[in-house]
Amino acid sequence: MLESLCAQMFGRSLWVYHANSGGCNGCDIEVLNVLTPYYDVERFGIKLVGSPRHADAMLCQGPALRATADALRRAYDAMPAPKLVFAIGSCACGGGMWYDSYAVLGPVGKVIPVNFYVPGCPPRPEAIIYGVAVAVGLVDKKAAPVRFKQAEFPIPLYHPDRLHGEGELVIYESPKGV
Amino acid sequence: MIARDLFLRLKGSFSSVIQRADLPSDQRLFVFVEPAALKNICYHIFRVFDARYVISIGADDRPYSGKFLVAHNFAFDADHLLFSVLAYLPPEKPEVESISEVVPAASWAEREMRDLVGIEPVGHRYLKRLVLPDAWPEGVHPLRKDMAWNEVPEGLDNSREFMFDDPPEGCAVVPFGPFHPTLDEPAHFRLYVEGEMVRGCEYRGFMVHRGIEKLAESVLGYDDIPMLAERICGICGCVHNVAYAQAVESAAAISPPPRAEYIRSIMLELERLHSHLLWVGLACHIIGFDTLFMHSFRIREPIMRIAEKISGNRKTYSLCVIGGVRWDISSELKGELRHVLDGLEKEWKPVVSAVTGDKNVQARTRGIGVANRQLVKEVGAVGPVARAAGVDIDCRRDHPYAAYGRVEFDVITEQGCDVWSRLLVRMKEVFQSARIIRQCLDKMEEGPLQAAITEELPPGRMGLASVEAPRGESHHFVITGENNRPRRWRVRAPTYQNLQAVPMMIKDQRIADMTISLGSIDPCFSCTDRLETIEVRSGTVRLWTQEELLQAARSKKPGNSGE
Amino acid sequence: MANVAAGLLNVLMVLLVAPLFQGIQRKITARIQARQGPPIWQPYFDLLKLLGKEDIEAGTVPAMQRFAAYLSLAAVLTVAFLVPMGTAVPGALVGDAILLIYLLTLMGICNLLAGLAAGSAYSLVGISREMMSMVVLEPLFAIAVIVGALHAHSLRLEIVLNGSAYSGTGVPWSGIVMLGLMLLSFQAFVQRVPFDISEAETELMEGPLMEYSGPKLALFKYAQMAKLVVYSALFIGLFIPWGETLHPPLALLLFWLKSLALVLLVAVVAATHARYRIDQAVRYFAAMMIASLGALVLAAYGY
Amino acid sequence: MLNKIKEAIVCLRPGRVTLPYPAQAEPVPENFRGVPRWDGEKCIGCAGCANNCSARAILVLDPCQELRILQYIGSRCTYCGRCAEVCPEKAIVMSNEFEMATAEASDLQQRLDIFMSTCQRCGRCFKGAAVLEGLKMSGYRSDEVGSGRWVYRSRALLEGDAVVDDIPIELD
Repeated sequence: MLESLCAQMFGRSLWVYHANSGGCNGCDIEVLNVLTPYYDVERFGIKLVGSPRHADAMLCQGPALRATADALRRAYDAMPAPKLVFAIGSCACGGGMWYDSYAVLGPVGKVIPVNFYVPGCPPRPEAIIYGVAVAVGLVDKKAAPVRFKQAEFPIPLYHPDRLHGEGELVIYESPKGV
Repeated sequence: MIARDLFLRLKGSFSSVIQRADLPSDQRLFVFVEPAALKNICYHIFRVFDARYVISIGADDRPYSGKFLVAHNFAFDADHLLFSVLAYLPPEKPEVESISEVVPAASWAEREMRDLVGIEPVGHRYLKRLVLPDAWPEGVHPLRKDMAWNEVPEGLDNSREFMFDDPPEGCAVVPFGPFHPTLDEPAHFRLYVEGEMVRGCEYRGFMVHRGIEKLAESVLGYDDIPMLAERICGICGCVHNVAYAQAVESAAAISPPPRAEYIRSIMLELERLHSHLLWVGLACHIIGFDTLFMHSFRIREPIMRIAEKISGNRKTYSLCVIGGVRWDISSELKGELRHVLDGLEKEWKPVVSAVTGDKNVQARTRGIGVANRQLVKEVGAVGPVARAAGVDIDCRRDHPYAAYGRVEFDVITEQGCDVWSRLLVRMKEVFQSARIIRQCLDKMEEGPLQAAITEELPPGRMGLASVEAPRGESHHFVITGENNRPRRWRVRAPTYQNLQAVPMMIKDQRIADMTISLGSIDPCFSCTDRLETIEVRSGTVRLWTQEELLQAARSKKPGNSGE
Repeated sequence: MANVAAGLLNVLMVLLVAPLFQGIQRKITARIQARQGPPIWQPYFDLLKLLGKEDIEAGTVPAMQRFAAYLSLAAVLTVAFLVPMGTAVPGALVGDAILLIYLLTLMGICNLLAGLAAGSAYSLVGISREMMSMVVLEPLFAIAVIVGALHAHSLRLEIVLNGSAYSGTGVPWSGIVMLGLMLLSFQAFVQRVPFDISEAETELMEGPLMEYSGPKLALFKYAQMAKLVVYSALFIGLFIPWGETLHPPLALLLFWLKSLALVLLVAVVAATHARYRIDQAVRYFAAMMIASLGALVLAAYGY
Repeated sequence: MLNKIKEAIVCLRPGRVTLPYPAQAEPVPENFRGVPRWDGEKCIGCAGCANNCSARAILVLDPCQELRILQYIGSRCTYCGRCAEVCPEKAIVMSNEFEMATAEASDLQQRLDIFMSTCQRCGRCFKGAAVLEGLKMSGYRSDEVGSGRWVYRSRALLEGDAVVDDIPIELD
């Protein structure tokens, strides 16, 4: 009984630890912003804590850099289970503008398992609150992939093996005078 | 005329070593000299002409001129002049005499140049790696043109530990960072402490390298880079955005229409407002005064909202493209903005008067983190750090850009040199920013937002731009290039210089004061570390003792270049 | 028997009410900060959640960590057992004022143990600060108790903790001085801003508790919350005991109202101050201690 | 002491300002730059958006002459709005959507299969309105949609092979 009660309380008392693994600060200050009077996430029991040992959720900002990946992993390991990881902002979600730069490993998902993505550059404070609300089940997610086809294509898709083939192969001509 | 005068004066002393000089305008001067004479000339400029050191730049110019290029930038603030001394170095042996002995502030920039471009500063007193990791193989320099932006060299050993210096005798080591509640960004300090007293520190920063400059030089185009520049820093992004655009504009002689300039000024000041309020909040949070933290964020919120209404985002305004701006401020928004400013001033005044009378806050900030005039000059500190030490510099007035030449405002200075003075400077600057925005709104005239650019930008031109960020001067250096992108783009954020003052500021203070001292420069590691390297570590801050500084200041003439 | 029952009632009440007081404090703080704030029951949620979390024993001496966690709550509850809280004075059977002083010191020592057992650099800085402030704070409280004891000519708890500070003849100058001093340092006893120096979230990441997680952290947090109630009870017992003779339910109500008022005061002071540095705090307490020694001398002469 | 009381009064004056979000949302500013949405009917597949995307979040894959696939990797989009600005057909709109939090990064993706009718040349031209938006690449592209990578190729390379796998940048 007590156990289920404790588990229930997880969503109502989420202590978060924010780790910037190399972002630009923008998401950081928006995360700080959600603590402040206008947004005040403390009303959902969310509190910022200084030590990962006390944390229930980690808010990651910034891409995973080679320099900080280890520290990020250590911070994640230091958190007691059950734990959630939120990737806040475009860098944490997808690597941002520098996703393939040699200083950058990529999105934080490459280093630690991410539970929720909150895209935005930086996400509005509302978007961050929304992310937390999705996580604790207050609201449903709205995001869904979009696929649009202008026409159905009977044409067989190009395959690299066929590049030098014959017959039905589409001929590729190098554009001239570019 | 100033640029010409200065050039003539310089020519009087160094006529034999000056190869060429470009005077694109009255506010810019590029002098190409023999590499052997660089140190002497820099000494002359820094000590005799009393210029402010800005930054040193190394560039791989081999695909174009077959040589390496090194530039030392200085600013003559009173004369509104940005000045660059350049020298071409032979491709087979890129070495240049270090100027850090005569210009201590150049220490980091030279080490960075050595790491990234492979230009060896000969005679540098502390040649520890600054930006590249110890694991990085020798002789691989990511900023050279033969390296790709996504190339990871062989021989990289991620498991290797940092090579820290030994702590002084009798001192314990307290690590600070990389993740610490007061640091919004990763940075690592190793504090040498004796009891509660900090006796020194070693800084391993440059952990926020994302490869920005390299991306700009190899992947993106002129008009994409402003968006990239903006994301150098999430707080003063617009500053980098504008500075980059202005550097390119100054290189290509494009002048944006007046309305665009006013809008740039307005957005920059909005950014300063939100940044200063943010800083006051964070500083209070650091000293445990959470109520004021909450209230300055509350007061700041309307600014974020109005910025969102104007630009479509609360913080990343994505304002500039080359030759203009993307968003207009309609007359409705003008009214709304005025209203926001009124509310801000009304709310901020009582806060300022409450805080300035607060003994409790003063107890934590007075006499803490002292950076005096001399330290400011030696490390080239800028912005509120300099102004709180009575150094009257402000790029908005000294190197007018955007619409700042057409508005009136006061440059706030304080004499206390400590955290308290920096707090006062920032609190008072809020009112000046509001004043500037009001004037801009009044004077803004109708007109186009972007200058028409009809042909591709000429390659090989150089542009300098200084923009006053909330933290101090942001300096951008651009060499235009082919393929619709610059050849070299160097960003110097204000924290790059200010951070070099931190070890002196926290020396012989308590650990408890370390955080607020560091916080008082409003550190922005993402700005400072914007470079293009992989993990970067073990940059030790050279601890300049007071004697050494004095000595450097008074030192006899540096060794003659002929020797 | 009635005494034991009263003591048990105290312990129960402290356990029940302490998180509520914390909740009220957080609500008040939020009000001062112009925001809505957490629900008043939030601290209960927090404790329950912490109980359900994984317990990572990462410190250098896990056994000692466990011991420190249990001891910290136990020490507070023992004090609660001894202190009058609007009911019959419970502790008379088992202890006197000297025991009380020991137990109070033990509460501080639990924190030291906790930090020592965790052994991280920040914990160690935290406990060094804790020790520094303990050195000056504990005697201060001891003097307050002794002043009362001197006035009352007794060390018995039910006498000392019943407004003994004023029980001398004539105007109780020493009692009034001690009241002022205790009011000025009350924040330090309950470890709130501006004197939460050993835990300073922004400097030391909660110092001694940095390495604790899950149930153990819950115990420490619970002990901290209870500490506030216990110190309020001590303060009320020493300096504002009036109304104890009322009909028991009324007396009980009055006591909790008085402690609520104290808790509100603590919250307001905490919300309007910046944290002091350890050296500033120690200097401040040292001045207090000298003043309290003056009070002690006064009390010895019967003023 | 007086000062602290003054501060407390300053603090209490504004009252409670907390917004009721998420129970009740405030309207989003009109020109807020939220998720870019493609109008599939309008798109001509010029890939100008991909060429001017500084986050390189729009990938282009040309499996054959008649088909062009635009893949939008929403997880790294920086919402700068350049794609909407340069689109010659105004087929991209920066919507007001920002509540995009999700447990799956793939929820953020958009994909557009565009039928490319052929013109005399490659049929894949984008000429920006401004000089600086100019083409960085033309002709066929085969970004690595699977791994989310944008494959950079210089003009020199394009003049050689039309379709190339991931070739490291050649400096020009």
